[in-house]
Amino acid sequence: MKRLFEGRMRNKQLLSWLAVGVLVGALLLPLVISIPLLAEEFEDAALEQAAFAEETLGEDVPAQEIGYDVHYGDEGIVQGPPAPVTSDNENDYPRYNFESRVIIWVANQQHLYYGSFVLAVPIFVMIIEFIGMVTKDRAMAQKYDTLAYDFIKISITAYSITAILGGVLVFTFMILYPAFWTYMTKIFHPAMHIYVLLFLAESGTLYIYYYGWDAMREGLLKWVHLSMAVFLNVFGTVLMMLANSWATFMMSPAGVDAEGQYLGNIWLAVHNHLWNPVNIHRILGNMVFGGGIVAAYAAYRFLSAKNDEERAHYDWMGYVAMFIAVAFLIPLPFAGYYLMREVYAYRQQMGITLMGGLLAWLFIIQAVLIGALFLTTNYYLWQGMERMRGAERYQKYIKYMTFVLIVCFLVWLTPHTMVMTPTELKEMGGQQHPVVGNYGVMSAKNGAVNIIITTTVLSFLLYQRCNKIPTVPWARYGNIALWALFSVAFVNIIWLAIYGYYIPANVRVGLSVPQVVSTLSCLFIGMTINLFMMRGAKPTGPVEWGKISVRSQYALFMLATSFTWMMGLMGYIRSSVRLHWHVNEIMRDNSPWAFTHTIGFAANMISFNVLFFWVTLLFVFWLGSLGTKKAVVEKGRAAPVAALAPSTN
Amino acid sequence: MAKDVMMTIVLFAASIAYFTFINWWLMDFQGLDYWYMFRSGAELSSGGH
Amino acid sequence: MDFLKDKKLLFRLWIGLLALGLVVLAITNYRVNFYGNSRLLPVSLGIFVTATFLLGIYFQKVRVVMHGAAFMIFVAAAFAGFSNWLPQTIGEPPPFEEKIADISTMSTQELADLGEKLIFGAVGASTVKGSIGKGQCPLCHVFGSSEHGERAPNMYGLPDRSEKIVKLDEYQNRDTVQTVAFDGSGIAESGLEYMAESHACPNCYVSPGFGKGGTNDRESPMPAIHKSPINLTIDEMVAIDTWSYIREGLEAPSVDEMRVAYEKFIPEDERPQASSGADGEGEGGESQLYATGDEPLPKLFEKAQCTVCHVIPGIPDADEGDFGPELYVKTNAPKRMKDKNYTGSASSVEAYILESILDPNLYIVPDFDEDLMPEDFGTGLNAKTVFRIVNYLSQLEKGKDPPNHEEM
Amino acid sequence: MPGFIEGMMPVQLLAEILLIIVIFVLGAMILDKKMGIRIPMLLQAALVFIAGWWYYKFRIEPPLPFSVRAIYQVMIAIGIFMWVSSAEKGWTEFKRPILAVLDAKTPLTWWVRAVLLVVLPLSASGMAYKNLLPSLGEPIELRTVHPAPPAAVTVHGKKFPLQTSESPVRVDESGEYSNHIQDAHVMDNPFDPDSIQYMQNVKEGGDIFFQNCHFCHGDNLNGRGLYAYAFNPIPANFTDPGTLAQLQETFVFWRVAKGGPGLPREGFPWASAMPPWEQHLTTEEIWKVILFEYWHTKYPPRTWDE
Repeated sequence: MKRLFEGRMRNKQLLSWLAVGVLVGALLLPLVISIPLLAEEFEDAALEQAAFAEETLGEDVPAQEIGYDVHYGDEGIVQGPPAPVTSDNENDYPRYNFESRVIIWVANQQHLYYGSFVLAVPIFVMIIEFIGMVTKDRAMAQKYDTLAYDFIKISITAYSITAILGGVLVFTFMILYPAFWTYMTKIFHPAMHIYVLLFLAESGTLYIYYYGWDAMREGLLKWVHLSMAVFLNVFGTVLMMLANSWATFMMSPAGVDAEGQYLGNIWLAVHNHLWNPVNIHRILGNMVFGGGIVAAYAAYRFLSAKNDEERAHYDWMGYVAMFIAVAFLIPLPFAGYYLMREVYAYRQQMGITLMGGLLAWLFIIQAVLIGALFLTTNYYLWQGMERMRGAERYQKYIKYMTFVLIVCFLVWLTPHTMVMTPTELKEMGGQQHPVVGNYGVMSAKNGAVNIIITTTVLSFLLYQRCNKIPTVPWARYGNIALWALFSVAFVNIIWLAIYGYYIPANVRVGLSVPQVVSTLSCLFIGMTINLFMMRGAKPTGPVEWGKISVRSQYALFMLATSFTWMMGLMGYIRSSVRLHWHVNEIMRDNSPWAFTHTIGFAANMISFNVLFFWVTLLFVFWLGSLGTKKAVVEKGRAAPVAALAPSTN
Repeated sequence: MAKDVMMTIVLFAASIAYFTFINWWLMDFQGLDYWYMFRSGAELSSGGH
Repeated sequence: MDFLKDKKLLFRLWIGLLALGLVVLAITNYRVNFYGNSRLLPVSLGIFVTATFLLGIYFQKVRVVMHGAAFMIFVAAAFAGFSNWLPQTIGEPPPFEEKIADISTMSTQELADLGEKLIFGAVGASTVKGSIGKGQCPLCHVFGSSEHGERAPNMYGLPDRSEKIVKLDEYQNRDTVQTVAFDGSGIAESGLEYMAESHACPNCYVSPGFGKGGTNDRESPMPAIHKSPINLTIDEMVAIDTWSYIREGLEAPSVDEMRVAYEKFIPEDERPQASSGADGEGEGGESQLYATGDEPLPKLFEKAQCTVCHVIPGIPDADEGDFGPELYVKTNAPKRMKDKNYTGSASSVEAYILESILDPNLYIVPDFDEDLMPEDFGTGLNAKTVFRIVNYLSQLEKGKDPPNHEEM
Repeated sequence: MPGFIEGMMPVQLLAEILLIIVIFVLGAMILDKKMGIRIPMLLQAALVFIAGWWYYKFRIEPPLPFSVRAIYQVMIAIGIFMWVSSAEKGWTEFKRPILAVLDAKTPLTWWVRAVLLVVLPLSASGMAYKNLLPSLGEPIELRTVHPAPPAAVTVHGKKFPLQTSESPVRVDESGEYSNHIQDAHVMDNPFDPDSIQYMQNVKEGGDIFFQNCHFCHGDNLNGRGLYAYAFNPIPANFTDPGTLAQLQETFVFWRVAKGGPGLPREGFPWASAMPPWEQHLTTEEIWKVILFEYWHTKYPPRTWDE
């Protein structure tokens, strides 16, 4: 990073910051259009229209039926049929000799996996291309550019697969759930048209972007090229948000009255209660997911590499991808927290089904997955220390960090409702264990997960300074400041966790915010202090890319698989929380599959989806490698890595 | 050496002050009372039996 | 051909076949246990891990892919295995909201089943002793062909009997406290109408011998069942009548005919509306509170249904019941507790009363029928009601004035 | 060994684990640096693993269910793996004896291998046998502790949306609903005839509780009533922060009114013997008894919007 801060500000750099501004602005555009203020304008307009219609038409025409929005409570003119009441027969639910829901499950999940991948990769490509453009070092710049090109090539194949899977999904819906699908299209048909148009626009942009890569290599054209990446991402994000609105409409319907009759304002249906929380969660989740896949790809190439140079390249690539994934993984729990809060705000019933009721065990599994992710991340960073000489100074702290992490995970994984035989129950004398049972509640878990994240930050900090000895005159105090920051943060998080036991629930829920901010303080203040301390630091040796254990690459596999599995799990949780409703409280699922499967069955399905996805992805990778045989690695690059990795000078 | 000790004390005190401040401020921001327990004089018991 | 090379190839062939066999095994396991025993599915993944790992060892060219895949499958298997290790539970959807709104679409049998449910609480419960449903009919009526009704006429053969009753002189020229259901309703002209009339207006005609004690059969002890506290809707009463026909092998009149019959005897503003149905899941259905416990004592005894069978000294209107003993409990209880037929364990008057409410058959007072008193008062009355009943009854002594109920 | 101190148990447990690890690390260091005895990595790992097993099996009282210990033990094993393999040096040292046994390099390792080849299959088959042996124990039952409530309940003909309903008896001096009334009157005497309406409601709720509820839920509201042990699981303990304190008043209203039979289908099989109290109590009485339960346990009802 520090290269960006150093030296004279040249025009190119000025331009690049401007570009970053545009880029970020364009990315935020979809979020901006979804803020509630605008929603009100839309609503007003719709109401005016309704009033106008009333006035002009007078009393001669048959009175239009007025309905009340089931969520927003607004008045509107009924414009659609009520939600169909289905029954278990071949007309409403045509079927093969198989569970229709499982078929739709697979189709949906595969489409989502590929969709997320092709949404995430252009974002990386955009960032990496940008980094390449502003990197002064020609060799490095070239390296970044090639990397970006490699990524987009993979995503081209994945893109067409996504489209195919989308088609499969739509047909599956039409064939297996015609009543439901007809109802949804009656409400969302304008949005669906926009969706199709956007899809065309995205395809066009993507093809120009990809095939024009070489033609738009230099000067201003390169900036045009980059701006295309921005548009690509805007289209992609809006696409995803439109699709999200259908899924969230099913969870928290709006824009219709209690009978499910459409009230004529598409914006209300799109902008339903859970839309934005899911949007944010998904954008972050996609980034993590995409990073995971690229990291797995790099690990695979690393393990099958024939020479040191190739190994070095893919080691580096895996590191960058992992870094991106983890950077987005850290805010993800907070986005999840926001989503959960909104779920509770929407329907307490839904929240309890998730966190304490039928689906609560799925969150135990999720906890295990989160545990696996953070442990693996830490493990990968520790393994990465092997690349650098001088890391021995910090390696001795690993065992203490492991201890902290594991203890936190013991707390984190302690179930609120323990599985036990009746004999064990009697021995314990109640559902709650007097000692360990205390770890089963939110207060303890919030503390544990924040300590885990803070420890991960610490791991990263140590990793960054592994091969450097600070030379700034205040280095000593800097170290003391870091010590003070982290130890007090740890104590503060633990204190807040304990404090939570002694105050009532409505005050307690507020404690999670200062806990999170403690963690983020460590992240930002710690990183900043560290960054300045490392200015002009004395290197103890270069980063020897490629000199890393095989275990670390398996850690990347682990990350990728866990991300994929977690995504399948969270998607299942989000979808199954509707229980026996197609559209929550509006359209009941009366098929034979309205029940909720056991968690074991769900886990088997998720595993199947995950493995199916990876098998097909292998095919995509293979296609991607067809064109690039021997073209990847250029010679003589033991050059230091500037932007995302710790630098050596 | 004395300066080191001084700096250590100062930096730790600053950290404690900082975290206490964000605790209080963020709770206040949510309309909650960070000092609830001390104000309400609740006993320090686990509450569970 | 090079022997050694040949041998190596052969070895790899075997390994390949072994792996293939494992894969077949894994897929078979998946196929067989997909629905039945899905907890075994992660085992398939485990076998996959072994197979891919084996292939990775002996096929150098695909080593990395195979080992990577084996690891990934292992991770997925671990997560799936953990999930399957946890206890499994299926979330059933709630039952359909029962909408009895439209009985005209029901088949006759469905309608009869609904009727049986209303009378006895469940389909098929008509033969189970002591079962009682929303209509509370079996509290007084009996339904078996050979049973003898103590409190009220036997309902067996009602459809046939009704046809005859409407032609009787006593029916045509009745002399009861209320001769018509409401002004202008007229009287029944067919058996079907008679059944409707006697549900809606029990006083219109009283079967000889079943009138309220001392009224010379001019007044019926039966409540109008479309009114509180039973509140049956017309549709429900139609269902009950349908059951009466069907169970005797007779052909039931159409729903419309029966509705018309009921509408003749129930004025529009008295017709109870069907409750709005289940509003949400997890509801235990609409419930009826016998008595809140806050009523004045006479009202309380009436709502708790004691006065139907018992004479309770000091309580106005509780002077007719003759299916159960007169409740001079303070006098009688000590004697009864010493009786050799007494099987309870009470040692005080209060305890005896409480016991008799909760478990009436512990002691049967001579000359009264066994099994007559319902056993569900214990679950139907609330604590306050029981407390006040016990408190009052325990002070009733023969030969002394009953306590002033207004102060209790 | 002293037991766990009431009120400090979770923290004490963490402190004890920390102590064990500190002793372990210091001990290993002293042995290594001062006495020149280096404990092999494999042995260290095994020691940590066994220490963890011992701690959770014997130190924690009452005993933990097997499922929880299994999760803990797997986590400890993962932690040990992360620790020994974090640096190449330690990992090599850790692997050396294992590889030596696998390769049977010395007579000793040959013997170890031979013994293992016999013992491992035997113990595996023993475990399989034990697992397949029919057991007379009751099967494990997964019970939902907080069943999801319906959106609204109908009690005595009136519909109560759980999200928005308020207790009609939680009122302040002016008769308005008040969230904070309980805080101010937690120490009041409910038998004071001059007390405000709220306290009179509490008292009436208490009467109802002792007429109807205390047989199971106990006179201390701790779920240890006269008949409590006739049920499995035993009735809810209201003094536990995991019950009333975590619930909205309307949720409790639903559970009281509809009882065990009113639990949603997902709670099957019902493991609640609670009767549907709407058949015995009026709506107002239900609200009053809930009011009393909160007042007596001093927990405020949970609210979402503050």
